[in-house]
Amino acid sequence: MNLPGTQDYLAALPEIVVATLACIVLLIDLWSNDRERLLTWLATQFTLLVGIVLIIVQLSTDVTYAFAGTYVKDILSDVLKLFIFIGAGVAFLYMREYLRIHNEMKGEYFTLGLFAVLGMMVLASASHMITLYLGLELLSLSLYALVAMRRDSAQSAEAAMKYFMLGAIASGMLLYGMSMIYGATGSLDLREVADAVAQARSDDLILIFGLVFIVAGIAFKLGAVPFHMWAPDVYQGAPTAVTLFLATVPKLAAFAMLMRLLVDGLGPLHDQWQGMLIILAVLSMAIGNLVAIAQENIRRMLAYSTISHVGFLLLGVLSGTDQGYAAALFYTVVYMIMGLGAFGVLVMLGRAGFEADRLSDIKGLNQRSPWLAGVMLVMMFSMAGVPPFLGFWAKFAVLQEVVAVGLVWLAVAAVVFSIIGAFYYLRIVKLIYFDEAEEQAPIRGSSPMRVMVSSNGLVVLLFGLFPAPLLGICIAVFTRIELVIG
Amino acid sequence: MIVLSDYLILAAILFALSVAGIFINRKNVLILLMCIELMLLAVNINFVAFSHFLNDIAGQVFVFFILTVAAAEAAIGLAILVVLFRNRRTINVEDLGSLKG
Amino acid sequence: MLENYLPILIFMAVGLIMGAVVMAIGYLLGPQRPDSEKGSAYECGFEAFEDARMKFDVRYYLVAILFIIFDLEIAFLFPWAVVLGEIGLFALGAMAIFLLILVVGFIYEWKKGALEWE
Amino acid sequence: MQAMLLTIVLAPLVGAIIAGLFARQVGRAGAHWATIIGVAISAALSLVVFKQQVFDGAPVWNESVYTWMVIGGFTFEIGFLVDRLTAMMMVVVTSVSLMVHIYTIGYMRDEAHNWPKNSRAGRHAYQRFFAYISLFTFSMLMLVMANNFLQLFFGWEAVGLVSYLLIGFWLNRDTAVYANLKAFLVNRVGDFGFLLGIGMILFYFNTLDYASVFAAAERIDGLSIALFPGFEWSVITVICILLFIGAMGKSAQVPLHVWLPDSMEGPTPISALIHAATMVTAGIFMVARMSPLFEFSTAALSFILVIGAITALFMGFLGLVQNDIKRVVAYSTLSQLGYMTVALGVSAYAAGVFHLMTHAFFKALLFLAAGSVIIAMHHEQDMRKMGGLKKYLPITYWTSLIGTLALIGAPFFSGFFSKDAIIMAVGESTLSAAGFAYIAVLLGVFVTALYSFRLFFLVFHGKERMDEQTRSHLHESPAVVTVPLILLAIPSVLIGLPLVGSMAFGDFFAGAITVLPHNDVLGRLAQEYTGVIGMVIHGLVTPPVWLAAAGVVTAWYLYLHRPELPERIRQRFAGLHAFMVNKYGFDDFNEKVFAGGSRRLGDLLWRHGDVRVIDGWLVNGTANTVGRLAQLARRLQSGYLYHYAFAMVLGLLLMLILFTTGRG
Repeated sequence: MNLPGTQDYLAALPEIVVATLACIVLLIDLWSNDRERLLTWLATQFTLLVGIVLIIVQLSTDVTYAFAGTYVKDILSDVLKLFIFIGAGVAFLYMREYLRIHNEMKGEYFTLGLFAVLGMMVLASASHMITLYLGLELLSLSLYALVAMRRDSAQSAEAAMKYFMLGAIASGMLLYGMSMIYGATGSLDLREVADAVAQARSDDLILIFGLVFIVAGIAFKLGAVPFHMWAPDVYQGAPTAVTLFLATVPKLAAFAMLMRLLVDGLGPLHDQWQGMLIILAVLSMAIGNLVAIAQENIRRMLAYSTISHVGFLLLGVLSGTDQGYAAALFYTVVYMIMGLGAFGVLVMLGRAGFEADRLSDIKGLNQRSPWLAGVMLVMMFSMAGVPPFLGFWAKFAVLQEVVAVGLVWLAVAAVVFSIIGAFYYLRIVKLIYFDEAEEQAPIRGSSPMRVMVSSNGLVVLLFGLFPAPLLGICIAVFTRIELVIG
Repeated sequence: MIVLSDYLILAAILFALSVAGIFINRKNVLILLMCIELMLLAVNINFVAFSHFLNDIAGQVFVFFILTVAAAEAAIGLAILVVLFRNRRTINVEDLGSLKG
Repeated sequence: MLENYLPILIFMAVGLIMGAVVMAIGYLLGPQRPDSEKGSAYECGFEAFEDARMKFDVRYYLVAILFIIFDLEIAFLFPWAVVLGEIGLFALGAMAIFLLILVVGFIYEWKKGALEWE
Repeated sequence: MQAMLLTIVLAPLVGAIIAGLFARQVGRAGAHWATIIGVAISAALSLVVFKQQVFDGAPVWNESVYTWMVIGGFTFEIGFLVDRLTAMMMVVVTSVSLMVHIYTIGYMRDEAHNWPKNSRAGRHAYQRFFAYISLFTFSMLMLVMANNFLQLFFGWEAVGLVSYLLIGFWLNRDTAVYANLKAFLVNRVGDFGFLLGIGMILFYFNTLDYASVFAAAERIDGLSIALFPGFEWSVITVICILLFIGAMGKSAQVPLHVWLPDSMEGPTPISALIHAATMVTAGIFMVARMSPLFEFSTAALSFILVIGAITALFMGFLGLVQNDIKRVVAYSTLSQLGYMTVALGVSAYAAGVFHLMTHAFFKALLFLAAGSVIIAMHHEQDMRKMGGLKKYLPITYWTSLIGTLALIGAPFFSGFFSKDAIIMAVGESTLSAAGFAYIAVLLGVFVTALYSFRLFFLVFHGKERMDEQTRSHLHESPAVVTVPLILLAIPSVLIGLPLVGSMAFGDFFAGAITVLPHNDVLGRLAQEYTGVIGMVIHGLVTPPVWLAAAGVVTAWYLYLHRPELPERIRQRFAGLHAFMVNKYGFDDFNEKVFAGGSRRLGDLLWRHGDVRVIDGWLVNGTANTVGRLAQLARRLQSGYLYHYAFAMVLGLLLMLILFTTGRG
């Protein structure tokens, strides 16, 4: 019997520490009487900070398998976790602002958020189907609860119910697929699965059967058409604070899942899953961009926009090359940054008991707050893929990889859809700059919030002008080049 | 002798039944929860069967985890159901249609 | 392959037949003179207080939810107990941590007042 | 040298930043001084660069200034390529921009009344305007000075963005907002092609550096690509056509021209600077710059030629029926851009660029003159309410006359040389479409003269049709307006004389523009070229000059001699009565066939071709279809859980069927 040793604990140290601290945060929140939940919030951010430090201290390109191969620490997991921490930190800041504006401060938002982060970390480091499943469920269950947190709102309850039901179906499908793969390869360890698949006949029916189910499960988590239908309802129904978290950071986890399952585990089946991902990607870009045009609700519109971004992200993955994965990772990170910024602006627009999420609420924003309008402009242009903003580079990188593997028609389709998509982003810009404001209430916001939203916009602009560092990190992850921080 | 494929077919039938139950049932959300349980049980049958025939214990370990996670999932589902009922005074699936488009 | 299921089929058939036979005998042999008193619901000699299909208090659900979780986590204790002898102290520590986490959850629900009926 | 080039580029940017970000601190005067000084520095240094390149024989400067990033073996850099072509464009851009900056002081002096009271958008609008035009100058310089495609694309998008901002400058006017949205969307179509072209270049050449791409062009010649299964296309043709689609958007060629007339909603200085002199010629410049690529594709050149010829002729017709003074000039710009494109099509890049330069001056002049008229008329733009302005606006009158003569190609004026060079080049070309193009450009000369002088006569001569109040306030514009007019009038007259020999027929652009021997129409013409006087004499015995003269005479006859005629013809559907009242049956015939016919044709094309087909079907139609599709697709999201679950199951089944059948 091989018992886990120091090596194993060291490799999983970030998870262990975050789990411990999350429990402590939960307890702290229980005994704190502070209506503002400042202590809970600070402890949450402290946890994330500790996580960042632990990751950076142990950052290396070595691949370490721990706990009998159920857990892996490699550069991909490290970088993903870093981005998860940063994204979650920003999201929690916005969340706190939202909860204060709406007078709904509850410590559970942050503790559940922390558990979701823990789930994402486990997902990022999973090298065994059980680990992966547990991480996924820890993430999903926390998110279901988060969506339903506003207990007196029929809308959030409905959204949570839909999210939960469809999510449960999706994880059922994923599990079914896993059981098929298990049956075909005789193992749940993704490394052994990969070895077995490489030797199996590529047209093994059970394998492909399982693969389809697994792809469906992942597609749900990503929100790819036709497994996307939860997204608009949940984005609209959940409190904006929750939407901004669940729309952004978990996409990194979904990307991790994609990499771990399809690339690490089922890599030899690339020819098969490439076809499936093409279908998902084209449908997502088409439906996402098209339906977004007809939306009146900004959060719903952003949901469809997310769906279309997922289509783009899939393009990078389906190319099946290291550069393609790097481009997809880059796209995911960029999407997270843009999404956080856009939702951050929406948070600032809201007032107690009033969610500013209809298109008319954003009219004439430039007259109310030119600075905020500028941030939103940057986000919209970036999402539309207008150079020189960050979003352009993400699209560019992905398209380049698709063309590199010879799928020119796919790249052309992607560009056509993104042009259609440019329309609704531009409409927002038009509303902000060229319409008269219906709402005249001044826009306040705590100074940390203002600083954060502004820096979020600046990041999109500056990294847009100098995308090399960010893109460099993503490429280094997959080409295993020694990464130099600083 | 009962062979592997029998188990697989049984699991597939259960899985299909549960999926069908989810979109055919338009009345009660509780039934949806049951369908989901059924779906997970179908998967469990798969895992146990494979585990048995492969002589590999990992599949059964997975079943343990699935069972417990399913319990947690059911708990969350019931909790959401309660919240929903408090707000809407109904758990009719057909009444869950205010978010759309 | 279907012949493997023959015993089950026979078993089911026997079960059905047994049930049907017992009911048929009662029906055939017993006298049948129903009146309103006989047809009414029987409840310890009292009139029925309310409809049998009454609604549960929503708080039952809450208790049920809490119960499910703690109940099923126990499932991990069985395999653990089986191999405790082989693994020894490490297993004891691992289970302690597992239970500790459960206790954190328990503290949470206690403090939140989920265990109080009113 | 590097420092100087950087200064040229950055000085306007600094000006823009000062005027834009510190609007409140610097105030109105601060904003216009900061930007004017910035642009003046750049203009002066551009002249120095021009002198070095052209007269001192300085070598071509092609270096990277800053390495932006290196990704996966590709290097993205910011660098400058300065040769004679660039130097000439720099001078044109900075000098026109400088004139426009000065002119804007006068034009925007009382812009405040354009805004609603206390409108927040109207606050600091003056400073914002100067910031925009300086920013434009910066972007345009980045575009022309680029030594790689990425920077070209950056400049390309940046000028588009500023143009977008400026068309919608008066954002409280619905028409302006509509126009800028239209401009943006149409340009996106072009940019899409452009970006795809650049993508293909990156793919096939593995570099974005001009020099390396041009050096490798020959290697790519002969490669082909299957866009659709079964259709093999030459790679270079596809690249060139994609790039040219970008140029079609930016340089407003049919059918992507629809945004340009509407862009006249922007302030007049913008129409002069961006939508006449510089930005719209970016496409022409780009094709000339890419001549080493385009030369390898006869198919792409023929495509360019046909598009250009159609634009040159048919956009001219439309100018005949417009009553808005700026729209007439706008259609004239379209038509002249068509001429330049035609020149590119027949490989007479030098002639095209030469026309670009002369056109920049005289068209900016015409626009600014139109602006001067508009100022005097208190922002009335309808020509039917003008007339007889000659005596009120003498300077504007004479400068307009110069601009108009240059536009129609009167001998010795700058436009004569450039336009004649193009027409001769088309006549010399051996491309199969050249015959059609030759007829189109010849007819175009007549049409140009007709609409130009129609405008001129309607505005400056004839009866004074404005109301009494406007008339009493009529006076010549201030010096900040008239001085730029005079300064622009000088090159409009003179710039052709010294340059035609070297630029159009000489080797002025040697090295910058590549022409393969069998395409070299200008080279053949050069052998017959006998100097300026010779060219004028030659011009007098060829049709273009006489066609132009005929146009002027027709215009004079219709709008001065018998000003009631056009109105009558329009009101009456000919008929016996009209014929009787109109004693000149012959004139009537003339009117109908030449003026009326072409007018009606123009009207028809405008109403049916432009408005219905292109605006209605292509632009709005696409938008409508997409909108309807979106509404339809939206219904799929019914809100019911079981539908969602069903969709998931359906997707799963679809994938199962697709990927498991036929394999097991």
